[in-house]
Amino acid sequence: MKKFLNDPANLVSELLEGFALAHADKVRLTGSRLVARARVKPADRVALVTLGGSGHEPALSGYVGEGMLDVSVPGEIFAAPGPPRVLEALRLANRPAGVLLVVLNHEGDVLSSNVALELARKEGLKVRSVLTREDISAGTRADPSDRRGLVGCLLVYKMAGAAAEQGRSLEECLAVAEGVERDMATLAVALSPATHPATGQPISALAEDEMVIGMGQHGEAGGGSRRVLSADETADVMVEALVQDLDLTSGEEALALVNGVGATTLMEQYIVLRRVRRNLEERGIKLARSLAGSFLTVQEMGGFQLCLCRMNRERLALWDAPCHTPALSIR
Amino acid sequence: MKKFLNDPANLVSELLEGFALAHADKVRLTGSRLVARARVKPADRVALVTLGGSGHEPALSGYVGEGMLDVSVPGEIFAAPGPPRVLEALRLANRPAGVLLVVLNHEGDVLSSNVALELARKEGLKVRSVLTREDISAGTRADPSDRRGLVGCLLVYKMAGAAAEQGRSLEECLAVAEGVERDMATLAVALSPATHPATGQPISALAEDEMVIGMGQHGEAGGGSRRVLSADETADVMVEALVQDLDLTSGEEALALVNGVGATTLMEQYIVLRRVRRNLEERGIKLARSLAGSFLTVQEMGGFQLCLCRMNRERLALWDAPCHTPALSIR
Amino acid sequence: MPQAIGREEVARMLRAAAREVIEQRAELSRLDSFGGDGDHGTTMARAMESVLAALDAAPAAGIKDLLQQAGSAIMGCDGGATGPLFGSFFLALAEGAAGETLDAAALAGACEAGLAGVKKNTRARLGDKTLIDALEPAVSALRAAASAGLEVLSALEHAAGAAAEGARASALLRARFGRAKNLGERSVGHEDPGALSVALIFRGLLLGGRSDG
Amino acid sequence: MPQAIGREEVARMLRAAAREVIEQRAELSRLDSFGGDGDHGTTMARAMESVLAALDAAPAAGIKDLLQQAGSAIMGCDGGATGPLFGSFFLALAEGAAGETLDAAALAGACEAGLAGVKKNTRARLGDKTLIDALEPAVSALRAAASAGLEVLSALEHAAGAAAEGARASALLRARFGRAKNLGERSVGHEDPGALSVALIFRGLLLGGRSDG
Ligand SMILES: Nc1ncnc2c1ncn2[C@@H]1O[C@H](COP(=O)(O)OP(=O)(O)O)[C@@H](O)[C@H]1O
Ligand SMILES: Nc1ncnc2c1ncn2[C@@H]1O[C@H](COP(=O)(O)OP(=O)(O)O)[C@@H](O)[C@H]1O
Ligand SMILES: [Mg+2]
Ligand SMILES: [Mg+2]
Ligand SMILES: [Mg+2]
Ligand SMILES: [Mg+2]
Repeated sequence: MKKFLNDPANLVSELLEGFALAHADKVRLTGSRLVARARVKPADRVALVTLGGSGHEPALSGYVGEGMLDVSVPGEIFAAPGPPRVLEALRLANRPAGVLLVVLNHEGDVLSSNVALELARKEGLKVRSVLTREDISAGTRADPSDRRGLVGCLLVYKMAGAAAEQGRSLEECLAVAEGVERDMATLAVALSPATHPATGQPISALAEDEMVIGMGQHGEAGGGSRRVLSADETADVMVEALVQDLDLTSGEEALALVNGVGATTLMEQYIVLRRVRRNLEERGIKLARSLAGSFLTVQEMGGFQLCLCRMNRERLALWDAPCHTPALSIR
Repeated sequence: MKKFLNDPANLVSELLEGFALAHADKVRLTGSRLVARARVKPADRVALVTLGGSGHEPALSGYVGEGMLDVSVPGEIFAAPGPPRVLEALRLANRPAGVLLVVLNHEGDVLSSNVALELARKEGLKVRSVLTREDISAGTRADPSDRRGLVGCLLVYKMAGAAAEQGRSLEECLAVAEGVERDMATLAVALSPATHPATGQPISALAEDEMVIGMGQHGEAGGGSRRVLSADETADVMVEALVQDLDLTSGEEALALVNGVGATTLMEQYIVLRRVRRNLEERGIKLARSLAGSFLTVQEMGGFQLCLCRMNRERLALWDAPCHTPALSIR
Repeated sequence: MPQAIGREEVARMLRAAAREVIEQRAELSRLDSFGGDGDHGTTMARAMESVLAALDAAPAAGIKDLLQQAGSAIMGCDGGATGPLFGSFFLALAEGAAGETLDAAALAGACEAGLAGVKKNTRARLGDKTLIDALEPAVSALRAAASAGLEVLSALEHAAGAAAEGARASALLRARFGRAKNLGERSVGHEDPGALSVALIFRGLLLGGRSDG
Repeated sequence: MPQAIGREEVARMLRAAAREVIEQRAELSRLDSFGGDGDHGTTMARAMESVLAALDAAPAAGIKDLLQQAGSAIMGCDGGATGPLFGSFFLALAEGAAGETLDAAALAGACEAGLAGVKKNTRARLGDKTLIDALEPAVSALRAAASAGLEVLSALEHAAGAAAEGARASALLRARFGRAKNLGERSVGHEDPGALSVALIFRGLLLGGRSDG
């Protein structure tokens, strides 16, 4: 492994120190390594909290800030934080308007959140939660619990975050989050593996002429491996699967998010995005909003996630509402 | 080479199509593949123009937008645009307040700019230019023409761009740019090579236990290769060299920019940035502003550039002025 | 052979279990890299280091306290899927461990409570290629040995053997929980890392119980 | 052997030069990967494709026009360091090429103008390991052969030989311009890709002049 690291035991605290430094105008570290907004949102607005393993920078803490999250609980590398820190975050965010916890569907995150939510409710905190599980690699008819949470969480942070900022109630924010969650789908493709920064060992292996559509969040396998396709062919295969899953039809509007997971260049992401639009337009689907960038990474893995979300007037307005976070700014 | 590409002949036009799509609110393509602001700046403000090869996304076009550049001229992959397109950009940007052309010191960019500037002046355009050459890998006493232009261009775009936005004259904007250029220094370190996306061939080679401090913008070699160091050791070596070059002394203020060049994760960049601050603080130098991110990449190369810039009150104000571009937002 | 174990033995057993796991961290991560994210060893080692630290920090009054400390320590670290599962195992074990000492029947009862604690947190059952595939056989073997009248460490030996066998056999299973489930059929062929952790813990408990301090 | 070349010959020569370069694009990029950014072949091929396209698009009136078209085409493409240098070579060559035909002396004069055009754009001189190290010997050889009274294609043969020799010898030099200069001593050992391009162009001009169309 060739990475710029020191003692692996300090990885997460060191990266958080640099993160807080680089974004001191937007975030601060507090308590047991919680990431909170530099300026607290008024207590009459719903707060958004999320949790997840580290090693996916800028996610998830990169979305703490005006218009999106209030607190994030970064775990160790690829490992969900334990329930006590999640509970601490819920307490920190607690307010009359209530707290919405956004959980990505991975065993560790779900287990920790369930324990923490139970304790929080016993303490009388006003908390609701939403589970993002938009990965379609297990197939359209798969048990929903088999659908992993991938980069789509970003859309939930953004649109539910905008609703919260506008003063909507906890139930309303939850409804926005659940609606977005239901109407989005993601598929990941990998070309080359990641190395775990603490063990130095590669996670999964990929031959020189092989790619995997359906790769998980951490380089763990999934989907089937196949001969490498061109950018356009890859985009076409993925759009087809996502459009099927969402049952997007002519006349509808969608948002497309191309998320580079590490070593895949922005150049490639732009090339893919361009094809996504062309493909959607041929189907009569309007690409109303689009993003390309490395929003949720898996170390230096090569590949990307493509997320599509059905949009409507309300969602477009929530998407266009301003946000200013370390990893996403809209104004 | 494992990349998501189609016909290499269309690489640049395809990536620009996706780029313009992803950032339609900020930029538009015009003329012979020029990138211009979506909303033109008033003609009584100086315009900033830059040029450079593609393959370094988000640079350079990622800095076109409010508060930074007005027009960029993206060349082919790693190849400067020819003089005619540079001239076209100067004409497009031309205005009573004048145009400042920012050129990174690479042979191709300099040659094209010189030809284009001569023609522009013959046409009576009001144009000045500044050359960024802040790479210190050739040594402190090196011929300035041996100092390459690396990620420091970003600081010139930002601070001269803010001066332009405030309505300062062409001579004043030029003075800001030249001052920043004189007071900044960059050093690059590489861990693993890039592949040229059109040829599919690696550029330079690096053994598993080897790193190069002094690597150039394109993966072309430079500096000496050495045993891989830890993040902290690497940061210390680089800060020492940069502080020497700039003659930064106790009591001064600096901006630090950690620029990941491709496969180096944000996690690593944050870890490095943290050490940069500690090192500077031990020297009594205040880290007034800091950034980490992949601002100017070299395909999937592993490594980063560290840029330090001497700051003062005027520069801090220019730095903090708002900007909204595809790759940098400050408000 | 003692008929029951006390506070001292349990402390020694916990430390030995932690050491077993920490020693095998590389192998545990390696197994996790086939279908998971390659970090089970890192995570378990972190959890077990925090158990050792907790035991060092505060001398516990009794067995219940000791197990509680261990459970809280695991629960409190960033443990991915592992932390809440192993944490709840030890916390429920603590709940089930009344009294100054534990004989075979009491230990079996406590472990049954521990298993139930885990099952409250996951829908995974026997055959799903998770840590359950080592834990449940171990607990059953413990109960059977206790019913047969074996003393506590002999009973634990049966449990450790069953756990090891369960871990080994998990290689034949197809994952239905955890990250490896997305692999489907291709998850067959490697031991489940979580099941191996259970086997290592039981092995450590046994070794710790047998050692003289 | 003709004493002079006309419009038809020059057009054929330019096309042949373009083909020579395009054929060797992989080798040119490979040489550029030692000290540069590995793209000289890609860039030269792009430049030469645009020369071919320009020649196809608009039938030129005379030799000057032809060379002007070639120079503008190279200048107009995104050519990195190469474009402005080779572009200015052909543009200055055009300026220096008066009349309906070129004999050896006229071609030598035009090439001297071309070399001067390049030198206006760079401070690199003989020995700096750039395209000058093939171009200047070629132009000198052309002038010497013309002075000795050789006819135009024989003179060009001398020029092509000198260019090839210059490119070969550039391997021994230490780069002082272009991206490779940052390599210092380590730039010694490989031919300069730009110098090889010059050699290929002269070789192509000769082959094109000799062929029957
Ligand atoms: N839902 C679950 N139920 C039971 N055991 C599980 C579950 N999810 C994961 N495990 C166990 O945890 C192990 C993986 O742990 P670990 O790698 O530490 O967590 P993570 O998957 O968060 O990286 C698996 O081998 C399996 O035994
Ligand atoms: N300043 C210069 N003067 C003369 N020749 C140069 C100069 N810079 C580069 N060259 C020539 O150009 C060649 C490299 O061209 P190319 O790879 O196409 O450009 P770039 O360096 O922009 O990638 C070098 O081998 C050298 O011959
Ligand atoms: Mg994990
Ligand atoms: Mg180049
Ligand atoms: Mg794991
Ligand atoms: Mg080159």
